[in-house]
Amino acid sequence: MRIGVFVCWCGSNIKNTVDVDAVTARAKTMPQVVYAQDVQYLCSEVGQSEIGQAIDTHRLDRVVVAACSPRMHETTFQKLMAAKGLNPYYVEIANIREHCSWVHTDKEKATVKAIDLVKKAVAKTAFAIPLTSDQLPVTKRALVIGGGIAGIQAALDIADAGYPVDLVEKESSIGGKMAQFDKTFPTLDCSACILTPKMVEAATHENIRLYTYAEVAAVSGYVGNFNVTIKQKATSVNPEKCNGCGDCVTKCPKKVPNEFDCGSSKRKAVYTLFPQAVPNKPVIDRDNCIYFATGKCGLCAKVCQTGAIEYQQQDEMIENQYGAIVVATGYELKVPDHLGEYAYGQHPDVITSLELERMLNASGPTSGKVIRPSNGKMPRRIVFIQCVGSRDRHDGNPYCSKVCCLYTAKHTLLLNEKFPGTESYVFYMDVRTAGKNYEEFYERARQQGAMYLRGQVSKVEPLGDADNRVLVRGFDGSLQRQVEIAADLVVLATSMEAQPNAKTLGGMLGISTDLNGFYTEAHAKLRPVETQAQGVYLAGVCHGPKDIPEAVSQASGAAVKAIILFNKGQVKSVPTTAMVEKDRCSGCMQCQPVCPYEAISQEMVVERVHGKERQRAVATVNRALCQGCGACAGLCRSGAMDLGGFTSRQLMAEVDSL
Amino acid sequence: MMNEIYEPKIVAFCCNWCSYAGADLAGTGRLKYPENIRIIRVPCSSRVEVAMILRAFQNGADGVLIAGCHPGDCHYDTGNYHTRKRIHLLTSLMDFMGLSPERLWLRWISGNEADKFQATVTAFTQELRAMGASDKVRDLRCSR
Amino acid sequence: MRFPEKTASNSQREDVKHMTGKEVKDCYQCMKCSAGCPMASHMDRLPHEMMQLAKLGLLEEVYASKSLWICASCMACSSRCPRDLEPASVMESFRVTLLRETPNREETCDGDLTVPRQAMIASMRKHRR
Amino acid sequence: MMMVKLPGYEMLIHYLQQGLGEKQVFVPVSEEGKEGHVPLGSLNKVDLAQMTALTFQEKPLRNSIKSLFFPDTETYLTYRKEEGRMVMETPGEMMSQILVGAKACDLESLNLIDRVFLADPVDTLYAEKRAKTLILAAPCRQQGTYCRCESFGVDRINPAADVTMYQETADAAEPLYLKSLTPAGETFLEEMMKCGTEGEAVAVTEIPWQAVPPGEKPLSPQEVKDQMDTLFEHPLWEELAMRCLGCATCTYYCPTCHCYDIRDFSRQGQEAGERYRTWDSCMFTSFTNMAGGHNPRPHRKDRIQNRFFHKLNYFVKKQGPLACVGCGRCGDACPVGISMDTVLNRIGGDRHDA
Amino acid sequence: MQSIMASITQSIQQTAAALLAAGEVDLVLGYTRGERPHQSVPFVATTPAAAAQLHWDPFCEKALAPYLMEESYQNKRVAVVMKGCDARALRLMISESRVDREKLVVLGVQCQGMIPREKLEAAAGEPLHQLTLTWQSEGVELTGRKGSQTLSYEAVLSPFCLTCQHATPAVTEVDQIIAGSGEKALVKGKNIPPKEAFSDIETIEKMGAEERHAFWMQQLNRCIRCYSCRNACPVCTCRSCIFDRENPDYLDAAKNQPAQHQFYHVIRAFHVADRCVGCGECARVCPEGIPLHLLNQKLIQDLTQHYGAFTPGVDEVPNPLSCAGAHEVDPFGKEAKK
Repeated sequence: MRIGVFVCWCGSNIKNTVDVDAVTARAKTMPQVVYAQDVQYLCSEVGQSEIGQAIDTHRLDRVVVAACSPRMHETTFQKLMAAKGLNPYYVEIANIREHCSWVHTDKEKATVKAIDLVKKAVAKTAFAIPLTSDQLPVTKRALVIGGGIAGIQAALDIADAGYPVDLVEKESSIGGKMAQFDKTFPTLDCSACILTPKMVEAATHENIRLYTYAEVAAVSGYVGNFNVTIKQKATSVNPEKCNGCGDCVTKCPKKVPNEFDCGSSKRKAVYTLFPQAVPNKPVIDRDNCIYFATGKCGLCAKVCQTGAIEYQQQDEMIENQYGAIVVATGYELKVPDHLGEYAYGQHPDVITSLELERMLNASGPTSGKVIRPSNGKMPRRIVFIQCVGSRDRHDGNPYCSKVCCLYTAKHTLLLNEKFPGTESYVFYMDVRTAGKNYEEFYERARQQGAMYLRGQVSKVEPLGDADNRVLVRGFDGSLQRQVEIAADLVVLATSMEAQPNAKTLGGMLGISTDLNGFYTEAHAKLRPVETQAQGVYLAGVCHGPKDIPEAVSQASGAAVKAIILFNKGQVKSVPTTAMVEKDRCSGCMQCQPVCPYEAISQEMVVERVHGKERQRAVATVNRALCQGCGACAGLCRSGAMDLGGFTSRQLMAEVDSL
Repeated sequence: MMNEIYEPKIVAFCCNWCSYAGADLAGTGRLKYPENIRIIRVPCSSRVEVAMILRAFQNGADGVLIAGCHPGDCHYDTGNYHTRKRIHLLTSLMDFMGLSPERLWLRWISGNEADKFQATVTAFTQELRAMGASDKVRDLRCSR
Repeated sequence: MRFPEKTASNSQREDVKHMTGKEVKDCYQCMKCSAGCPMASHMDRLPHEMMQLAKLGLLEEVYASKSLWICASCMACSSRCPRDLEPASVMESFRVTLLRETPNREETCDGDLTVPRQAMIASMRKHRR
Repeated sequence: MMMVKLPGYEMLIHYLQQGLGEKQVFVPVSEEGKEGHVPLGSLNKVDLAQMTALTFQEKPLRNSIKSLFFPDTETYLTYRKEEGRMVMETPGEMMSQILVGAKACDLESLNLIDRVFLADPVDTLYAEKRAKTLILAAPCRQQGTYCRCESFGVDRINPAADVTMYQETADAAEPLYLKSLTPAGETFLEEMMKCGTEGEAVAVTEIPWQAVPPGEKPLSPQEVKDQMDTLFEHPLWEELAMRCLGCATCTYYCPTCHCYDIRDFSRQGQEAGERYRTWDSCMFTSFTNMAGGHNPRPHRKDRIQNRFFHKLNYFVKKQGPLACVGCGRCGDACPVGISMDTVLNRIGGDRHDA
Repeated sequence: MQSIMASITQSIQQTAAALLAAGEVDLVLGYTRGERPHQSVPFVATTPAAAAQLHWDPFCEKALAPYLMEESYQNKRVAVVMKGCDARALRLMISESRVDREKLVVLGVQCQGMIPREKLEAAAGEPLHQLTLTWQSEGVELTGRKGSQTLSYEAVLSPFCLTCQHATPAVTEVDQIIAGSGEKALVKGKNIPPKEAFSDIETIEKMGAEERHAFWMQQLNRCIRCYSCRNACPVCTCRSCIFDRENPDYLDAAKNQPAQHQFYHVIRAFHVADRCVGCGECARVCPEGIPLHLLNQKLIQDLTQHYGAFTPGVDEVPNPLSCAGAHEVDPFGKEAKK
């Protein structure tokens, strides 16, 4: 065996803290190392060709690269190995940048550590075995989870590329949060006017199949071959028969708060989510339906001329195969009643931004009029409070919800335009307008009269006057003093939050959530729509707070990722799969239940013992299913199960090298 | 000599997807921590065999850190649950045998918890320094 | 401070705009004016505060402030304002407004001789030019 | 030959303790029912009654004395890398040692091992220990319940030690008689006499001690060997294999088994390590595992058969005597009750049947 | 008592002879009297005549299940005498594909509990070869040189048998139950609570860490690495043992390193953690008397306490260590928070 060691300076990144010369010199004395060299930038073309030349000149068959994290450049070096006719898994990386030079200051100690890390890599690579990957077919159908604007966009893009898409939405209509909005910043386009055509397009697209009022119940499989169980909740209305006349809705005697209007209006127990709903077929909310509670009523069934009402409908489990999954599950708004100082839920005139949005909407509960919920009169003085539950480590979410600055500016503008004479005061900590034309939009809001006060509100309380106004106590950082404003209406910019079931769904999909419950992308900068799970992509706010254009562009990005996968038509299997040493294996199958991919099964092998054939059970790994976690190898008693790239021999060698 | 700080040797097994990434992020963020740790990369914390942990101790490690994704965040779905169970039992058995279970840590460190990685390594190093050297699990033929 | 029920109307603010050609509502309180003002240490209200008060329509407070008369009209603020609002001109407009109402104000000639009289400075600036 | 009378066992221990600095002394001790020789210096408390009882009991200690001459693990050399060069070290000279309370069968087992280890090429590690160890042995008055020393021709009354110990009753307070058999033994006794114990250690000419004479006729090694030659295909071996667990208990407890394996231990980046030998057992599958994967004794039957053939046939052919001293340890320790008797009874039975 | 022992012996002999005579099996694996007094050892009868040597008494301790994996038993139809613990192990072996149930005739014995010879000798205060035993209903009557005495069965039975809940194999697991006739209950206190069963563990747990270490050092240092514990264990069923692995060598052969002994015993305990049937063979066969069962029991206790009760060889697989999930305790989450 002829191991070559290459130590990277990474410019000054490594060289400043690690004595690169010493590491190289020391590497030369390590077992089986026949060549060592330091290079300024190994990842550069020059660096790569240096390695290439050394492989030729010194007939190297294994390479150790002491440089940055393998998560950074492992593929780069693996490709180089392949180009040199060596197995890509014959290169081992010693992470002397992220794990050494960047985290230490004492050059002497850092050098000792770097040497150890190189030693470890040399020890590991000495036992490397060649690994290859297989080509696996891809099911060319995509699943989009979530029918908000991001999900719709992703579905449309994939469908337009010619691939079938299933769009799963938990509500009875697609549209998501955007359907609730009145206008969109910074253009003040009517939200419905730009959304509805997309919804209709999605519903009518020949490549798109909608599953509304449905949820993902189970996911198994892997990239290119996911098996997904969709739970189609019973709508109690036969969509084939229903003609959407709405008679059932009119006749339904049961009224419940309308979630779509944040509870500020009523809907029936049989209802369509909103007038432009797609599909525009009502569903029966069984939790509130009198028939389902008592077995009596049945008015809707009586009035329905097409006989579409079907009380006996059952939830249905539908199983489908997909090659790729786009997650676009969106967000929820944090109900701000946890912050007592803002009196939300205590004073009717303290409302959330979405409630104001609904009021501003012509099809909303007030038909576009802004009123004080307490008395129905028009408010003259409105106080907006920013960062309610956002940027709040103590009692909310630590992150910035990103869109509140702009929609508040939008609200002040809309108020000023629709109802001249209203005064808008905005209490804020920072105003963030990073986005095309956002600063201009904000400026416009100020120019139109919105009064911005830098400082947070500490208390909202009843003023006790005849108008039942509220007193907002805040601070003006410019004037350096406390200020009090008697307001008619207080609007809270509530925080965007991950869906409460994000973690559960993430668990099914094999993608992780960050501390805030948003899905984690594969790489913060370079792979922002991919996830750790191959074939699962992110779109929209489920990944973190975003505005509409961002959500839409990410959705298109996710769609393209899926399309790329479908165009290729094949995926490469993970090369670092589990493998069974059949001679050692007892066939006890303790490993079988450990495998999350059901990749392990039992097979019978025939051996010859003293000239006689004998059958024996052993475990066997389906390389297509195995994702290479090694949980089986960690459990195997006899050591028959091993993991390519991380064999027991290699890991032991690493442990022994230290 | 007595005043000299004992510099413990720490062997860490970090899962590729969370903890190794967390350690990488600590590097990217230039977060400083003691030099005592040597990280072995594993695809999942469940790949670590009990034998490897004991082997590290035999070879003179003063502490072994297993770091994986937070429960529920495992890249492989369930791997860290297995780790959790195995290490739980191992810790308990080590305690039962008086083999200093406090020298074996299992921690959940996600890919964006660079600060937690830093804090964990720093705290572990400090605690091991305070504990000093131990020969309870070391093969006496291995130097410290 | 409780906000008055009625703040300055937009028309009052328009007056300032008319006089200076500047829109105080544009001020976004970067405080650069106050940062560079050589007279800041003598003022009861800093230039940015004057801008903020004007913006909020709290003109009574603006007119009550001595800072109007401390301002040396050095124009440092105006030359640096990122919003191009010329705070010095805004100040001047307030002074002018006040002087139009009451031409002989005490503040124009107060006894503190360490601080130059605003009128004199203004005339010096005018005439040197 | 020299004979000395001590007032009691305590006196001997006292003397041995005085000389502890220069010599390592091993005395018989029973810990939780497990008997063996341990360094006198390591004892927190000397239990004289127990020591006396163990010394004069009519069977050997459960752990044989072979580990004092042939330890279960023994370092040949250690090595490390220093400035790019390999530096090797061998263990230093050992301290002289005194072994108290051996039995005749123990000494006979050493004689058997001597034939192997002291023959050319000499096993220097073993030879050094043999040369530097003074043995104090005690005879057995009669053959123990599970002992077969008489059958294997061991003279239990006259152990071939440096010094023999006698006591009328196994009572620590009773006088202890010592008789030297070798020059080294004589020097030992002389020194003891000199060593500040005047009046208490006295030279005597007679030792009041009587033994029960042997009642069994010794087996003839040649006859046993010949009989074994006819038994190679006997079903007995398969029967035993079906019962044997394949553990190493019999071989490790056997005082005459002397197989070992040579291994390298190298961790920490292979920059330091050691080469050592450690007991191996012919009962292990790995014992005959060859590099290419071939195993000439693949089955338990082959292995258990080999073990008994080695003791009762091959050793006789090569060395003359039977490689068993009839101590009965294998039968005591075997988890499934296989002993030398198990085989001998069958051999005898078959001979009678025939 | 005497009668049940004799009738079980007789029943085994008759059944074995019949099976052999009918050619239904090639051999019967059971017990016979050993060479030492009051010793019973594994025995294979291959002819109806040899079946007369089969024997049953409370000294038939050795677990027979592991033999079934041995080469000598392959390609043969085997009838095997099994106690409850053995049968549990057998079920485990079957589920782990280590034996072919089709080729077996399982004779499940209504086990009355086993008596360790050392325990009996200690209780008797006299060497075993001097004793004659009579099985009385209230206990075992010992007649020796010092006279006669009767010891209660609780005083002499193996602690493993005293807490055993599955003395007689489940009917579903065996082909025939050999119950014998006569008075049955040798063990009266069958319902000894687990807490008592694990009393040794509690004693050790109460020690300080240093004391525990010293205790186990003293115990494990005696280990001679004879592997009898492994070889006797009815659930150590691996085709090739990790400790025999050469590359990488998991276990170093040096017998003078406590660390290697610890390694062997920790891993050994781990490998049977969720599979141990509590037969106590590991501790019984250890020639050095190391209380190895404590390590197994400690793990069983931990598993039971934190992950719910599981009886290997009785409950359905998967075994606790082969499955893990979100619902389980997280002893490491809280710690990490501080």
